[in-house]
Amino acid sequence: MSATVADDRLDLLRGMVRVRRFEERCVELYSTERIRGFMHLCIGEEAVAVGLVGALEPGDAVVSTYREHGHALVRGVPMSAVLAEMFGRATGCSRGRGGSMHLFDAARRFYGGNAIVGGGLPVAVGLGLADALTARPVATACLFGDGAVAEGEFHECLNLAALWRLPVLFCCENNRYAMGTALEREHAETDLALRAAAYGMPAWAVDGMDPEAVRAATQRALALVRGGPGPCFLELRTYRFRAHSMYDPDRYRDRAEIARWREHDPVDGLHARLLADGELDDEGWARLVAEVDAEIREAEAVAEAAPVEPVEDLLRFVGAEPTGETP
Amino acid sequence: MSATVADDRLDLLRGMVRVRRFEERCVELYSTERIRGFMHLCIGEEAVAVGLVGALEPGDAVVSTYREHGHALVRGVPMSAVLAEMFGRATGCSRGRGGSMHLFDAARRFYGGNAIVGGGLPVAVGLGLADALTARPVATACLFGDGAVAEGEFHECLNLAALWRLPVLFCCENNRYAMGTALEREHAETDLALRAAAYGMPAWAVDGMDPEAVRAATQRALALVRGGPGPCFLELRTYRFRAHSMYDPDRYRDRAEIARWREHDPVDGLHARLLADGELDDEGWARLVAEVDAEIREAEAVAEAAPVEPVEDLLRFVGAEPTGETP
Amino acid sequence: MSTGTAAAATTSGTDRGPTYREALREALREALHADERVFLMGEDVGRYGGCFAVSLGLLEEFGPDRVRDTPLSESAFVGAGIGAALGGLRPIVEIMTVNFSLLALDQILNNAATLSHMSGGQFSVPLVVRMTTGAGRQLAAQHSHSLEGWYAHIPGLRIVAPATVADARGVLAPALACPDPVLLFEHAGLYGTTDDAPDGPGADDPAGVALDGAAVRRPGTDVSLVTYGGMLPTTLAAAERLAEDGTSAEVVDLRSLRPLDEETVLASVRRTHRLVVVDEGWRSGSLAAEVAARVAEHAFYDLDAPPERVCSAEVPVPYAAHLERAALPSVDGVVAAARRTVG
Amino acid sequence: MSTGTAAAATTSGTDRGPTYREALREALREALHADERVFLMGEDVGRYGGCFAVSLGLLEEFGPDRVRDTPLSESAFVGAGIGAALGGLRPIVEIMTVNFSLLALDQILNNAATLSHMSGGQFSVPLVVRMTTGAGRQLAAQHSHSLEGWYAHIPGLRIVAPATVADARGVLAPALACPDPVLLFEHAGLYGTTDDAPDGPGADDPAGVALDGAAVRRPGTDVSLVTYGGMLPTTLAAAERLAEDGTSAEVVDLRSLRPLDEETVLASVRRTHRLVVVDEGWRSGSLAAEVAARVAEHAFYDLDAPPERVCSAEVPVPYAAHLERAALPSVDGVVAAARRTVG
Ligand SMILES: Cc1ncc(C[n+]2csc(CCOP(=O)(O)OP(=O)(O)O)c2C)c(N)n1
Ligand SMILES: Cc1ncc(C[n+]2csc(CCOP(=O)(O)OP(=O)(O)O)c2C)c(N)n1
Ligand SMILES: [Mg+2]
Ligand SMILES: [Mg+2]
Repeated sequence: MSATVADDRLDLLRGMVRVRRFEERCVELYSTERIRGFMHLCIGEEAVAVGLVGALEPGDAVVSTYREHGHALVRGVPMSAVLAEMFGRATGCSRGRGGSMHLFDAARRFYGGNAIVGGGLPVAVGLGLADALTARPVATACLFGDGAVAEGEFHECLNLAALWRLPVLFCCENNRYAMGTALEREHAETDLALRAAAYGMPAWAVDGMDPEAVRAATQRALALVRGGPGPCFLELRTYRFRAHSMYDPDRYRDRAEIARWREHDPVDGLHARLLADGELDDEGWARLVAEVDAEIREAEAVAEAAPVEPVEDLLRFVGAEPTGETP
Repeated sequence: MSATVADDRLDLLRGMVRVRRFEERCVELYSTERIRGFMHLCIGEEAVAVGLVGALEPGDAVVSTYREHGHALVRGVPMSAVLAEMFGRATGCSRGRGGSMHLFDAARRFYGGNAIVGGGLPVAVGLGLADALTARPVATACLFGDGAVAEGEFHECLNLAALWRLPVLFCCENNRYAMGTALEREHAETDLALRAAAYGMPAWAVDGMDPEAVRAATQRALALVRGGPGPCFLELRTYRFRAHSMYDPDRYRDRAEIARWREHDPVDGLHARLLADGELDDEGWARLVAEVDAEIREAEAVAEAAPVEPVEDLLRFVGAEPTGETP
Repeated sequence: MSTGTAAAATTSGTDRGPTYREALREALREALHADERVFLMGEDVGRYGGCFAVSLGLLEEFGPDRVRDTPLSESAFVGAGIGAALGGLRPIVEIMTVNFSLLALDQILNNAATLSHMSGGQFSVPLVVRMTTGAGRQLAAQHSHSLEGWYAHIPGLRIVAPATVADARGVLAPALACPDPVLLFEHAGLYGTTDDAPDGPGADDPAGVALDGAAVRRPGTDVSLVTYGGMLPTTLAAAERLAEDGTSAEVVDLRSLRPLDEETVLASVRRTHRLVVVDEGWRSGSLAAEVAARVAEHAFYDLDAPPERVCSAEVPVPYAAHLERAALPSVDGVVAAARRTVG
Repeated sequence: MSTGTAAAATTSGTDRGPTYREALREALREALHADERVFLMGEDVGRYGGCFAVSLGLLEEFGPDRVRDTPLSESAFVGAGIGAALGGLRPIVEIMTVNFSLLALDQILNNAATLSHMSGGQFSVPLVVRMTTGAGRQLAAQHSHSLEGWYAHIPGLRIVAPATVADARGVLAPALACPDPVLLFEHAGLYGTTDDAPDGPGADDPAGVALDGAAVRRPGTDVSLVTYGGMLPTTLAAAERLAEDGTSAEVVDLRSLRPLDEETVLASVRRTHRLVVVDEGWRSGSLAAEVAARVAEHAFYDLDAPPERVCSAEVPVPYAAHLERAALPSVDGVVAAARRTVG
């Protein structure tokens, strides 16, 4: 295996560890009430963040949900800006207005952070329309859950994107639950890729616990989407190891089911493969984790030191502020 | 061919002629402003009205659209009550509050007359749910157009009905246009039955210009739906010979296309078959038309003589009126 | 209802009697027992136990047919509630929060609110829709709306916002008995509150809570503070503060936002000659505007000072605690407004 | 704008100058010519020529990419407008009528109105949404809503209701130049109207119509009639009638419903000391309530009589002509209300 591929796999692992450790720290910060509001973790689903979002180009756009820490971090939103946001600080990536569910970053074409299930899809279609009309060779990746597939907006958007042949990559993180509702109680037909194919677009399912598989599928899909004949749909089969949100007592899942899925932990899995393939040793692993933890500590310190927005600025940004530019 | 079948085909023809002649008279009444508002004709689509609505049992429910004259008449809503409604009279089937788009008849389980495209589907699902929960062996027929298939409510409702195995018959009158938008510009995948099948329900397309085919398909579907394992979807392939509404200059259709479809006129077609099969002669036909025209004249006279609601009653029925019954 | 600080008002009670949440649950249980046509449906009302744990345990007690989890399909399941009501049942539909109800607004406005009239009175829609409303928990701009006052614009609907445990317990039965669609708004900040004592402000009508009719929660002579729902604790606390420096404030809890009990409001203003409306909705086009307009129309010559409104700032609710707090009506804000009217 | 009878107001003009519809079309054409980022999308805007023929001919002129027919998917195509605006374009989205906009309300309220604030100002949504509003054509309960005043409750949106041909012609350009989402409400009853003459009430600002700012359409001294959109002809006709028996009514056309030009309204009331608000919306929770409340708050001591509101009856609009007429504000109703204030 070439050095590039090896580095690359290490990067995937590092990316996942970064998301994992970050969120584990968020749990602690939440328990001490330094983070408030609703917070949704992607622990268990990191392979999607690194494999899918990591495969995008800088010019591509990302539209995500309230479960977007991993997507934002992999996209390059600075960890300190994400944490500052969750602390409600002026230096937060949404200036403290958004919190965990509403991370935004214009420079990185990260369009949030949408907390209405299904609400991001029309926006993604519109971004794709703008790209198509201006012939920009970019793609919009739109992430959403299995629950969102039941919403009317899903249907309208898949049809619209397919009808107008827009460069949108629909990415369904199928973690088998919408809050406490299992896939079988959400959908009459649970093969979500099959459902998407009925709109006349390429659609297939991928092992969402395997970052390399996710990345390969994403690259294949992006090649179809970018400047191509229209949208694609990827179903990423994954699982969340934690509760839906910090409010959720998780009464509805069988412990054995969770344990079974934990055997497919994407971090452990890639870690073990890299050890087995001799691309990583215990020392390298320890160093990787230490580096990640240092980044988190540093980000936390930066965020913690940041100011809050002055309360007089409450009404700012309800509308756009004059820029002096012609609109 | 047995006498019953022959009578039966004659009934189908009579039913279609009744709808056709009624609507032709409505056009005249509209041009003299005795009917106002939006009016949508089903001329060309009568085979669906007689074949489908005519195949229902009295205990079944019907949910329709603004293009519902035919459905209402075949369901048994008295012609005079329909006309009185369009004249805005107190004896109208909605007491003059609804007009052409909002015909209702509680006694015949005719739930309107919904003028929001797609808006009737959730109501039909709920009626089906009530039937399922109370184990009533009836079906709800929900009629809507090809345009409605693009609405989010279509998607949510097909999934819900299939998931909960509700006795709903979804009936898509595919007349190839949603106002001025042709099927190919509404839908990425134009095989609507295929789309419905993706929700995991039996779904097939029928020649909607042939009343016998429509009726046979409806009977087959009803057998599946009533007390059965769940909903069905029928696509009725049909065509409207007239413009979308009385406001529509019909700029978007090719005259040749209309002429081609007129060759499949459901009235002419069955008329010709009955003549050919010796089940009807010219005299019989003349008598049939005369009887229908007499009914229309009579209905018109009755409707014309009816009073309007007193203006003091404007605010009645905004809420239910006390009945003395326990709710 | 605690008339003390906001902190006291959110304490969950054990020896203090049932919480608002428990009262809602008990009312649901009672309704499900009393009438087999009643069922509850919505996202996660069953296995999850309800997004805010209101329906916890009901699935186990009544089974999945009557405590029915739905997919994420707000328009379909609210509309299915309408259809089921037409079909003879008595559905209670839960929408997790009012923000998501926007996805069902077509069904609510174009169908539920119009079917009776549009059919010339042939059909009625005995549907109850419950939803959580309100801010105060740092849930930001897509989970913090207070749109109950906005819904009160729509003819054909009844809008109710129980503010006390007694109302939370009592209002479901008359809502279900009502032949017309009723929207019940439960303020998220109230779920953990308890009514202080049987003679507390919420217990004035413990047996038969009516669907409409405002309640005077605290009598007073100098100024009328008119409010509803989640703002009742704030308003009562303001009245307490005003009392400390000798201003006697009357607190009127509207309870029903449509129809409005105009008479109780006008009677209060005719006594006090001053009006402050406290409303968590955005100011422009708020229910507070309607209340102020009616008082200006019908009690114009009784008013000794301009009416005042204390509403939310006109901003999508921000996440950061200090900004969110600044966006919402506060005890200080109500006190200041009241002082302006008596000043 | 014809200040005569309703019949005169709906006469389509040839030698009388362009109609409201033609003015809207001309504005669209100009915008499509001026900026290649501008495009129009909605149901039947192209091949059909627009549900109310506003966009007739534009498909032929600008092609299907820029005059884009959509499927029946209100939520998706309004949301796609938001996304396209974020992506650098200047979309104009047409929703056939305001009733159907309920299907897109999630996108309008939860996305368009909040994205700027929620992102801390990183994004703005330069989107224009046009829709038809209003009753008067016997279209019954699902096609006759006047919800523009209701939309004016939402922070983050701009709401504009052009009432004259000049405004119809002029308002699109500033709406497109505005970095925030603008909802333009076109009253169906106005499409065929013409402005009487260059110095008629609509032509006060022919060159540069602003996005906000009310206009005094007729000066007067005895009572302020405040209105907007489809009710301007009715209100002007009422002013004419009032003049006949010596009451001088000032007519204020709000034009922008959010933000409200409070100053112009207050200045008028401070001159006339009397207020009648004429609003086709349902009375409770109407924009008229907001106007009345603001006047009561800020011009309380200037008012010589209680404010009056003339609104639609609180009923889903009925089909029958006589019932529909009775449900809507009438010249008689406005005149009677004005007389009450001066009486
Ligand atoms: C329209 C809407 N309805 C309900 C909710 C409440 N809610 C938040 S997340 C969620 C489950 C979504 O499930 P899924 O799409 O599978 O995403 P996941 O949380 O599993 O990542 C629900 C019901 C919401 N935010 N928006
Ligand atoms: C939600 C909604 N959007 C738009 C309209 C306007 N409209 C009325 S009928 C129609 C076309 C519907 O087409 P289809 O469903 O195929 O039914 P058809 O009229 O062909 O019978 C449209 C766009 C509407 N009534 N409701
Ligand atoms: Mg999920
Ligand atoms: Mg059609």
